[in-house]
Parts: sequence; C-alpha cells; structure tokens
Amino acid sequence: MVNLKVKINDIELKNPVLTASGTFGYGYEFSDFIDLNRLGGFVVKGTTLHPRQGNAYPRMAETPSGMLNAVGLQNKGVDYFIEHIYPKIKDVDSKVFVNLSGSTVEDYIIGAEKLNEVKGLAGIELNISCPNVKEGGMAFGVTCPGAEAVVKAVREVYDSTLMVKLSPNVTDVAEIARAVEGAGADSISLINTLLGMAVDAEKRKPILSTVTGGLSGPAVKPVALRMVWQVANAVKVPIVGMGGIMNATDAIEFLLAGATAVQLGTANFIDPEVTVKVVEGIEEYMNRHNISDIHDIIGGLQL
Amino acid sequence: MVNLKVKINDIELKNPVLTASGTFGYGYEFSDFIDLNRLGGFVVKGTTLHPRQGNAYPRMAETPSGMLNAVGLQNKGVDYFIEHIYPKIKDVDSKVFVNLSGSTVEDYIIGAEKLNEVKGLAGIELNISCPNVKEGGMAFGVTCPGAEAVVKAVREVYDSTLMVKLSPNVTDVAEIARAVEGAGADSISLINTLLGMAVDAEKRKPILSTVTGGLSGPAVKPVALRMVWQVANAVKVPIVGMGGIMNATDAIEFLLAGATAVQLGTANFIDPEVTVKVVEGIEEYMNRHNISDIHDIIGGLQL
Amino acid sequence: MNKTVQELAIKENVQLNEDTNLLIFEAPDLKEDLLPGQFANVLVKDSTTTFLRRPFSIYDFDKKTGSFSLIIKKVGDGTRKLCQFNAGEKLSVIYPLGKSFSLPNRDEKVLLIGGGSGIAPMMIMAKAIAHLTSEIHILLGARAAKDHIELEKFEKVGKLHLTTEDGSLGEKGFVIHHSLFNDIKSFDRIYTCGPNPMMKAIGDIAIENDVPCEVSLENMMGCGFGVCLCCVTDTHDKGHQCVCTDGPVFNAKEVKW
Amino acid sequence: MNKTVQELAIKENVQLNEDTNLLIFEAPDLKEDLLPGQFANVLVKDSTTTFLRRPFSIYDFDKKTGSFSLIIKKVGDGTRKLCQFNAGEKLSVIYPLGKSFSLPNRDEKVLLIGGGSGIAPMMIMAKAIAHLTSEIHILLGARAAKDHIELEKFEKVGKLHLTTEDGSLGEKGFVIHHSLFNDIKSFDRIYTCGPNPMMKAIGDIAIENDVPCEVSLENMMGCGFGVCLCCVTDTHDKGHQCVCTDGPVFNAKEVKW
Ligand SMILES: Cc1cc2nc3c(=O)[nH]c(=O)nc-3n(C[C@H](O)[C@H](O)[C@H](O)COP(=O)(O)OP(=O)(O)OC[C@H]3O[C@@H](n4cnc5c(N)ncnc54)[C@H](O)[C@@H]3O)c2cc1C
Ligand SMILES: Cc1cc2nc3c(=O)[nH]c(=O)nc-3n(C[C@H](O)[C@H](O)[C@H](O)COP(=O)(O)OP(=O)(O)OC[C@H]3O[C@@H](n4cnc5c(N)ncnc54)[C@H](O)[C@@H]3O)c2cc1C
Ligand SMILES: Cc1cc2nc3c(=O)[nH]c(=O)nc-3n(C[C@H](O)[C@H](O)[C@H](O)COP(=O)(O)O)c2cc1C
Ligand SMILES: Cc1cc2nc3c(=O)[nH]c(=O)nc-3n(C[C@H](O)[C@H](O)[C@H](O)COP(=O)(O)O)c2cc1C
Ligand code: FES
Ligand code: FES
Repeated sequence: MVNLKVKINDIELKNPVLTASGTFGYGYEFSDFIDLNRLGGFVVKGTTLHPRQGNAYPRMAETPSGMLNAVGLQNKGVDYFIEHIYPKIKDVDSKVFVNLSGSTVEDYIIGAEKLNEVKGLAGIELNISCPNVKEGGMAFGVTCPGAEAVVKAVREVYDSTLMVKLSPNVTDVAEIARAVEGAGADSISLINTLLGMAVDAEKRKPILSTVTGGLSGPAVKPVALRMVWQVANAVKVPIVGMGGIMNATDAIEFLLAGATAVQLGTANFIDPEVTVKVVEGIEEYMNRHNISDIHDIIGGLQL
Repeated sequence: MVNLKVKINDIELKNPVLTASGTFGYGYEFSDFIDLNRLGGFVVKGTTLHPRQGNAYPRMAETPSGMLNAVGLQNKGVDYFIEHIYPKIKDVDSKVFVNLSGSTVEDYIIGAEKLNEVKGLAGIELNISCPNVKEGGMAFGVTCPGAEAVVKAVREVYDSTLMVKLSPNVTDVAEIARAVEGAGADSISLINTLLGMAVDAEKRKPILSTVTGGLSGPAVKPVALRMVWQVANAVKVPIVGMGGIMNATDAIEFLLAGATAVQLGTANFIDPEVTVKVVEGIEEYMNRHNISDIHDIIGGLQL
Repeated sequence: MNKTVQELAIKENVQLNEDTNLLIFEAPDLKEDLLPGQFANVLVKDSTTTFLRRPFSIYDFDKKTGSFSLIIKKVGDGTRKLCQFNAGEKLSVIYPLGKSFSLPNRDEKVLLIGGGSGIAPMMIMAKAIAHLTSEIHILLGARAAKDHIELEKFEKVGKLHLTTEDGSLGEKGFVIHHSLFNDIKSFDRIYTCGPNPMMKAIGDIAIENDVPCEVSLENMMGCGFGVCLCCVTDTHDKGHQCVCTDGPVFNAKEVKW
Repeated sequence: MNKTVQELAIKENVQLNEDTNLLIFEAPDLKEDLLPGQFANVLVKDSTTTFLRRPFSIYDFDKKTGSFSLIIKKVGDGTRKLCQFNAGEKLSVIYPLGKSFSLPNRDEKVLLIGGGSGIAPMMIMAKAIAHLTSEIHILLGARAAKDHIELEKFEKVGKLHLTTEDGSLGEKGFVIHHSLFNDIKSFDRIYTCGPNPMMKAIGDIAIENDVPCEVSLENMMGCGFGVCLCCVTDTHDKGHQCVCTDGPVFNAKEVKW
C-alpha cells in the first residue's frame, strides 16, 4: 500500500487529487459518475458575497486543446451556499474548499467572516484571479500590493486554511506568490485561466459575449507547470497545481514540479470520472516506480 | 481580383502573410517547397551581434497542440548574416526583415547600425522578448522602461522600418505597446512565445536542457488573439499578429482582431507549404465574402 | 435513470442524406425509458480539432434490443467526424442528460414542430405520447425536399405536415407559414425544436394564441450535466438557467430570446 | 532529389513483430535513388496527442514500382498510431531528408551495425554499396530472438551476425560484445545506427582502432529540414550541428556525446 496522504496547512487530504472551482459544481452533480469520497477534496464554484447572474451567453468557445469561458462567477451568493448547498455536501468524506471571490476587499472580508462560521469546511480558496468579471477579480491578483491587501484582510478574519489562487496573467508570478505568502496564505493554488479570445471568422464577431475569456485545458499545461515550478522555488507554503491536467501522468508532472496536490478542472467536462482515474493512476505509477510515499514525488524533479 | 497589399510603415507587402523568426530559417530552406516570391515577407532567424551556440540539446518538447523550444538564439552573428546569408536572399521578390536580439542595449545598437547599412532590407524586427536566453532578451520586453530604452536607442541609429516584437509574458501588454510606440517603433509584432515547461514523468526530469522554454503553436492562439486585440486598441502603428496560426481562417481571425499582417511560425514545421496556402485561403475567403480589399478585414471585428 | 459515461459500440451508421446520418448505439444496459427531449453527450474520438463533447437529442430507443439512436447533421468538424465512424467502433457517450418535455393530457391535440436537426426529439416525443392521444400532428420544415429525412418513420407516429423553403415538398415557406397556423388555436399544446429564430417565432405565436408551448434549446455546451454554467439561457423569472439541466426543454413563455 | 511534402498512400502495412511494423508507401514520382541514411518525416493524422511530424529512416525503396518503406517501432503515441493505418490510407510525408552515409571504396570490408529500430538504414545501405564491395557484414542487436526482424531480407544483402541480450539468438550480449569486435581492425569502415549509448560505444572502439566510423543519430526533431534548430548535436569542430540537415549521419569522431 502506498501513502497518498498529503497535508495543506493542517488539513489532511486522503490523496492529492482535488477538483478545480467552476468545473465541479458543488460535487453532488458528479454523484451519478463517481464516489465523491474517493477524492482528496473538492473546491466548489466561485462564490461571491451577493448573488451574481454572470455574463451573457455565449460564455464558451472551444480552442485548440482547450476552451475559453466567460461564466463570470454566476452563483447564488455565500449565504445561499451556507444555508442550502453546504448541508448537502458536508457529510462527504472528503475536504471541501469554498472558492471565494469579491469585487472589493470589504466583500472578501464579509464573505470570509461568514465562511469562518461554517463548521467542517476545510478552507477557503481565495480567488484573486478571475479574468471574467469587470471589477475586482483578477485586478487584485496581478499586482503585489493588491494581492497582499486582500489576503491580509481575509487572513485577519478567517481561521481555517486559507489557500490563495493566483492569476497566470502576470509578468512575475513568483513575486506575487511571495507577497501572498507574506500576507498569511497557508497555501497557494495556481493557475487560474489565461486571458484569451476567440473570433468567428465567418461571422466576423468575437465568440464570447464578453470578447475575452479564460483559457483552460491541456493547451495551458506548459505555462501552468512552469508557474508551479517557479512558485515552488519561491515560497515555503504547500502549492496546489492545476492547468490542463487530463490524466495521472499530467498530475505527476505537477507533483514533480513542486505541487503538494493538484486540481482537475476542464478534464471533468470531458470525462466526469477522470478524478478517480487520476487517483488510481498515481497509485499505479507509484507501484510501478517502487515509490511508497507520495512525498517522494512532490518536488522530486531531477535537474 | 482582390487587393491583398498592406503597408508596414512605408514598406508595401504584396500580401499580409509573413513568416515568424526562428521557424523559417533564412527562407531558402523552403525553396524546394514553395515559391518564396509568393510571400508578403519573411523574418529571418534571430540574429545577435556575436555568434551564439544556443542552448544544449534537448531544445524541444511537444505539448498539447503546441511545442516548447529552447533554441536560445543559435546564429552566426550579424556580420556573417550580412556577408554570407543576405546575398543569397536579397533578390527574392519579397520583403526581408531581420530579427535582431541582444544582451545589452549596446549590442542592439551596434547590430542595428550594421543592418542600417544593408541595402534592400525591409527592416528590423527587434526581439525584446526571447524567453530562451539568460541575459537580455525577454528582460527588456517585460517592463516599460526596459522596452522603451532599447527601442529608443535603436531608433536613433536605424532608419528603415523598425518593428518591435513583444513578449506575452507580461501583466499588461497594451502598456508595453504604448511605451514601444512612444519610443519610435514603426510597427509592433506579437506574440513571441509564452514561457512554459515540460516534464518527463517517467524519467522524473525536465524535458528541456534549460528546464523552461517558449510555447508556440495553436495552443497559444487564444492568448495571442487577445493580445493583438488589446494592442490594436492601444496603439496606432500597424500590428503584425502571430501565435498558433495554422491556416487562412486563423490568419483572418488575427486580421479581424486588428493585425495588419500576420506571421506563421510553428505551422511551417508541420506543413512547409502552409504560407502559400494561407495566402490562397485569404483570397478565397475574400471572394466568398465579397470583400475586395484586405483593409476591410483588418480590425473589422463587429462587436 | 442515472446518467452514466460509457463506451458504446456503434450498431449502425446510416447516411440519411448528404449531410445527415443516423447513428444507432448499442446500449445493453438500457433498462428504463429515455425521455423525450433528453440528450446524449458524445466524445469525438481521434479529432484534432474537437476538444469537448458534442450534444445530440435522443431520436429513438429500444429497450428490447438495448439500443438508442441519434440524428447527426454535419455542421462542423465534430459532427463530420462522428458521421465517419463505422459500425463496431466505440464512442464515449454520457447519457441520458437533460429534462423531458412535459406530457400532454389525455386526448389533447398536439403539434410537434421540428426544423433542421431539431426533428430528432420529435420522434421520441411522438412515440412517448402515443398512449395518451391519437391527435399527434408533426410539422417538419427543411430547405428543400432532399433535406427532409425519415419521413416514412414520422408518418407512422403522427399526421405528417411538411414545409420547404423552395416549395419542392409540402407547403412552401418556413414552418410558421404552414396552413396549420391558420387555426393554431385548435391545438392544445405545441412542442418544438430547431433553430432559435424558428422556435422564437413559434413561441411568440403560441403565446399570442394562448397555446402552451415548449421549446428545446440547443445552446453550446461545455459539460452537459450542469457544472460549467456555459450553456445558459436567460429567462424571465429565474434569470440564467442551464440548458443542459434546467432544460433543454423550456416553456416558451420563460425564455428571453 | 528535391525534398517534397506529399500525400502518399500506404501500399502495405505489415506487422513484423509485437511492436514493429513495416510501412510501404506508394511514391509514383520516385525517379531518383533515395540515399542510405536519409529519412522521411511523417505527419501522424488524426492523433490528438502527436502534434509534430515523426522522422523515420528510409528502409528500402524501389524506383520500378515507385515505392519506399519505413520500419516503425512503437515507442509512444505517434508510432502506435502510425502502425494502425491501413493500406490505402494517405499520410503526409516530407522526403527525402538528411544526408547520406559516405560510400566505402571498392572492395573494402564493411561492417553495418544496427540496434533496435536503427536496423532500418542498414538495409538501404547494404543495397547501395552492393556494387562496390562483396565484403558486407551486418551485425544486428536486439533484446531477444523475437525482437529480431527482417532477418531473411538482411541475409540476402550481407553476411549476417546477431546478438541478443538474453542469448536467445546469435551471440549473447550487446552488439559491442560480439566476437566480430575481437578483430575489428580487419574492417575498413563501420556504419551504425541505434541507441546513442550503443553508437557511442561503437564509435569509441572504432576511433581507438582507427577504423573510420559513421553514426546516424536519432535526435528529436521539430521540422526535419533545418529551420527550427531543435535537433542539434554538439560536435568537436563545428559546435552545434543540425542532425536533420548536417546529418543524420556524422563521423563518429565529430560527435560530442
Ligand atoms: C441539447 C442539444 C441537442 C442537440 N441535438 C442535436 C441533434 O439531435 N442533431 C444534431 O445534428 N445536432 C444537435 N445539436 C447541435 C449539435 O450539438 C451541434 O451541431 C454540434 O455540437 C456541432 O459540432 P461541430 O463540431 O460539428 O461544429 P462546430 O464546428 O464546433 O460548430 C458549428 C456550430 O455548432 C454549434 N456548436 C458547437 N459546439 C457546440 C456544443 N458543444 N454544444 C452545442 N452546440 C455547439 C455552434 O453554434 C457552432 O456555430 C444539439 C445541441 C444541443 C445543445
Ligand atoms: C533521423 C531519424 C531517423 C529515425 N528512424 C527511425 C526508424 O527508422 N524507425 C523507428 O522506429 N524510429 C526511428 N526514429 C525514431 C522515431 O522518430 C521516434 O521513435 C518517434 O518519433 C517517436 O514518436 P512517438 O510519438 O511514438 O513517441 P513519443 O511518445 O513522442 O516519444 C517517445 C520517445 O521518442 C523520441 N521522440 C519523440 N518525438 C521525436 C521526434 N520528433 N523526433 C525524434 N525522436 C522523437 C523521444 O526520445 C521520446 O522519448 C528516427 C528518428 C530520427 C531523428
Ligand atoms: C467553466 C469554468 C469556470 C470556472 N470558474 C472558476 C471559478 O469560479 N473560480 C475560480 O477560481 N476558477 C474558475 N475556473 C478556473 C479553474 O478552476 C482552473 O483554474 C482552470 O480551469 C485551469 O485548470 P484546468 O485547465 O484543469 O481547467 C473556471 C474554469 C472553467 C473552465
Ligand atoms: C523553434 C522556434 C524558434 C524561434 N526563434 C525565434 C527567434 O529567434 N526570434 C524570435 O523573435 N522569435 C522566435 N520564435 C518565436 C516565433 O517567431 C513566434 O513568435 C512564436 O513561435 C509564435 O508563433 P507560432 O505559434 O506561429 O509559432 C521561435 C519559435 C520557435 C518555435
Ligand atoms: S453545459 Fe455545462 S452547465 Fe450546461
Ligand atoms: S529538426 Fe528542425 S532543424 Fe533539425
């Protein structure tokens, strides 16, 4: 038996496979497909203080080995989540993180205060990197002072694990990571989507209602791996890597590059059973390579 | 007959299809495959003041719908180019641009001075965005003062068309574009490669000798389109767009987003005849849509 | 029936006309009814250009033989590729997805309108309501005679009416120009699937004439099972609704076109 | 012969053993000789994982029938996919690429050494030099007997010597352990293709014994025709050289392994 357990702050995950926010709903949507208890954890849909309708349709465009989305954080707000959604998932034997987003620092603080009262929640993934909302979102995540300010403020009111999700749309992701770590983040997750665009040449129009949107899927994997590697070399807190992971091999690449755990996003759309397959695939890899502890893979890249 | 002619500064291209530096050698390597006179122009391999050996093998990794390269500007230096290579291509009925790179501003200046003496050269594409060299290269291209300094210095010594090639590895590409325009660029080309990384999970090693490298190919197209669009909205000089263009439809997307011309890079590796096919495909598109002048496509995105 | 993702073998791939194929899948596990309006989300194997799955309405199913079928119109790379697979090859399919049309009351007079590939759900619908009413009218629209497919099968499940834009078969014009619309109030319910402009036009007429009308939308989908929130349609009372899980069937009154 | 990119039909796809196929292409335009050491760069159609072309040495060709063949060993997604195509299907092929082995002088005693898929260029080489010398020795190495392929054909073009790592056929060990190496000075020239460690070992022995030796490298390639500069090998006198255009054949003395 191999050890797949990893820790993010003091939260122990039974394995390093989580799901990425906005691609896994609230988990129960997958219960026809997989046993949710098999997951290391899951990060629910981006949640804001107040309900949001999100952007107009079309919100999606397919791109080579990837997709653009411009959902724009459609959600029913943090209160609704706590009251109506969380009760349905709290008994799953896995760790639940809430992806929290806001337009102002104040929004983030109030949201975090409310989530701080939720028993059993593993933590917050602070989304300072959403490219699909006009105000806030990514704006916080692309400068050190912006990122620092919001993380500090939330840290003051939030007691459990605070994971901060970084934007890849920056010149120097390591610098932002250091700022965020300094501000009190327990963990750093990355990458959110790359800002992209798609055009319909026949109609001579942008495909997305918002013109630009967030790129995800295998296309971004090389960029994501590079950023995970850079951040792993820059900070001490555990890193949760994502961006284009489609199978166990991809997941292992992120672990080798320095991620303590990974998240699967877009892959869930193509194969809703992929998360469990990745858990099994990591186990198979470890057996084949005679590795008994997942920690021997994490950051194990040989230069 | 449709009009495909476009102008970059006072250089007239017979059509908007150029080739991207580092993917088309010096042109003559393609003479078995295509008639070089059919191209709007071509940009030769990145050239530096002194000869460079480039990075160690392996310099390439395949990624989903793309590739990473870490060539590191292997070339024989600007003098060799002028003396031995340029004579072989100067009579092609197409426009030749030299992609000029340097480690210091001084290098760029001397290189540009030498190229200023070359008769018939259409212009320089100033590469301030190469991710594959330790010193200089991308370092200049990711800050406004850095970009401004090198463009200003070269502008002072170079009289023909000065195209400046931007890095996509920045938080705000429009800001850099404005700085570069302000410093005297006649045209802006983008994108260079996105910094990425590939890992061999079985060997637990990076695939590239340099660990990280530059991502190109269809995978980057959404990011490239977005940046072309942002820059087109930020500056007045003509833009040359590239990143993942594989066919005429892709090229038209870039033109619609605001590019006056496009460059084809990685596509040449997969189909060495692709450039001519794209010229023909654009013509076919214009006929089908009853567009007689390419300028009716450029920037013609309907919002 | 729970949704599953399965590798299903193609039992038959029948070319119906130039640009449309019928794909019959072997589904040995099929024990329950598939509902009219439900769809399957199919992975386009070996495609270098199609990354996400492609959704198609259930056209027909057979619990006895364990099979169901889709009608696939070639409109792009994904659909073109799907129409090339041979019998015996396996494709990954997620199904059944989405909600059903609501059923009519006993002996109501029902009008099913299909346009383009939107004819697909009308077959399973006609069969699903056969035990409730015998007054099933099916109106199918197409550009020309050659675009009308599966007519013999439709004739067996309802009273068939046709339009073509060029008048080469049935009445000339769009479906809403069909003479059935002269007495549209005589229908108790309308169900429709097809291009948005068609459905909107039908919905508007239905609302005006107070005939309950359901439309089945074909928005672009990222997942097909309610988690990506990409497929939304805007509605009057409930804001953005997911076409894949809240629909694809909506009351025409709800939809903000 | 000028290089071209062409859609060539597969004439035959023969499975040689568990993991190796022989792909024969129809090349009606083939009017000139393909040279030993040259290769073709093949696009892997319909692969979702293989983006770039894949290079393979010319194994054999026939100007009369207008055809040439490649030996493809399945080592990853691209080669696995290539081995699945059926006769009649067309693949995009760029050829001929790269430089040839240099030819021996008349009546010289020549040793051709192939390991793994590196046996491919030894067939075309043996045939190309048949008119120059009858002293052609071919030494092929593999893991086990079942990995040795095309032996009957090789027997016809030279004196065949074999090794296997497990001793199941020929001498036991790697090719450099073969008894031919006891009297390696008796050879005038050595030509080899195979895994780098094998070629390096052979090159070292050749240099030590003053036997001219050429190696054919199999570096990863981006383009195959000299423009991406990804395939370089480091050399003693000339620095980085492109394996695709300066090679794939190099003098063993030049290569910095
Ligand atoms: C619930 C539902 C039921 C459908 N039923 C049928 C049916 O029975 N028969 C049939 O032929 N078609 C049906 N469609 C439409 C079908 O899904 C699209 O024609 C198909 O996805 C196009 O794929 P493509 O790769 O060939 O085209 P593409 O080249 O990708 O695009 C062509 C057009 O198809 C549409 N499209 C592209 N991707 C999607 C997507 N993921 N989801 C929805 N639409 C998309 C876009 O409007 C696009 O302009 C249905 C769609 C939905 C949502
Ligand atoms: C000049 C030359 C001649 C060759 N001749 C033959 C031959 O006759 N028969 C034969 O079976 N093989 C030959 N090879 C090797 C063959 O090209 C690789 O095995 C093939 O590219 C692997 O592709 P893949 O997708 O199956 O493997 P992948 O999964 O991509 O990788 C498996 C391994 O193959 C190698 N490889 C991957 N991509 C390339 C590439 N673009 N170029 C070179 N190597 C690569 C890498 O070392 C990698 O570790 C030759 C290579 C070269 C450069
Ligand atoms: C449809 C969609 C919606 C998303 N919504 C959110 C979100 O609400 N909050 C967030 O932090 N990230 C969101 N993301 C980003 C993903 O969580 C993830 O960072 C990104 O998709 C990269 O991973 P992947 O390539 O595995 O999908 C969304 C991504 C997609 C595709
Ligand atoms: C192998 C390789 C070498 C390159 N060398 C250079 C270079 O020397 N100078 C430069 O400005 N860009 C260089 N580039 C970047 C391309 O010119 C281009 O900006 C990039 O590849 C994106 O376009 P594409 O997706 O069409 O390839 C290189 C790209 C590749 C793939
Ligand atoms: S398609 Fe993903 S939510 Fe409907
Ligand atoms: S493979 Fe491109 S230069 Fe050799």
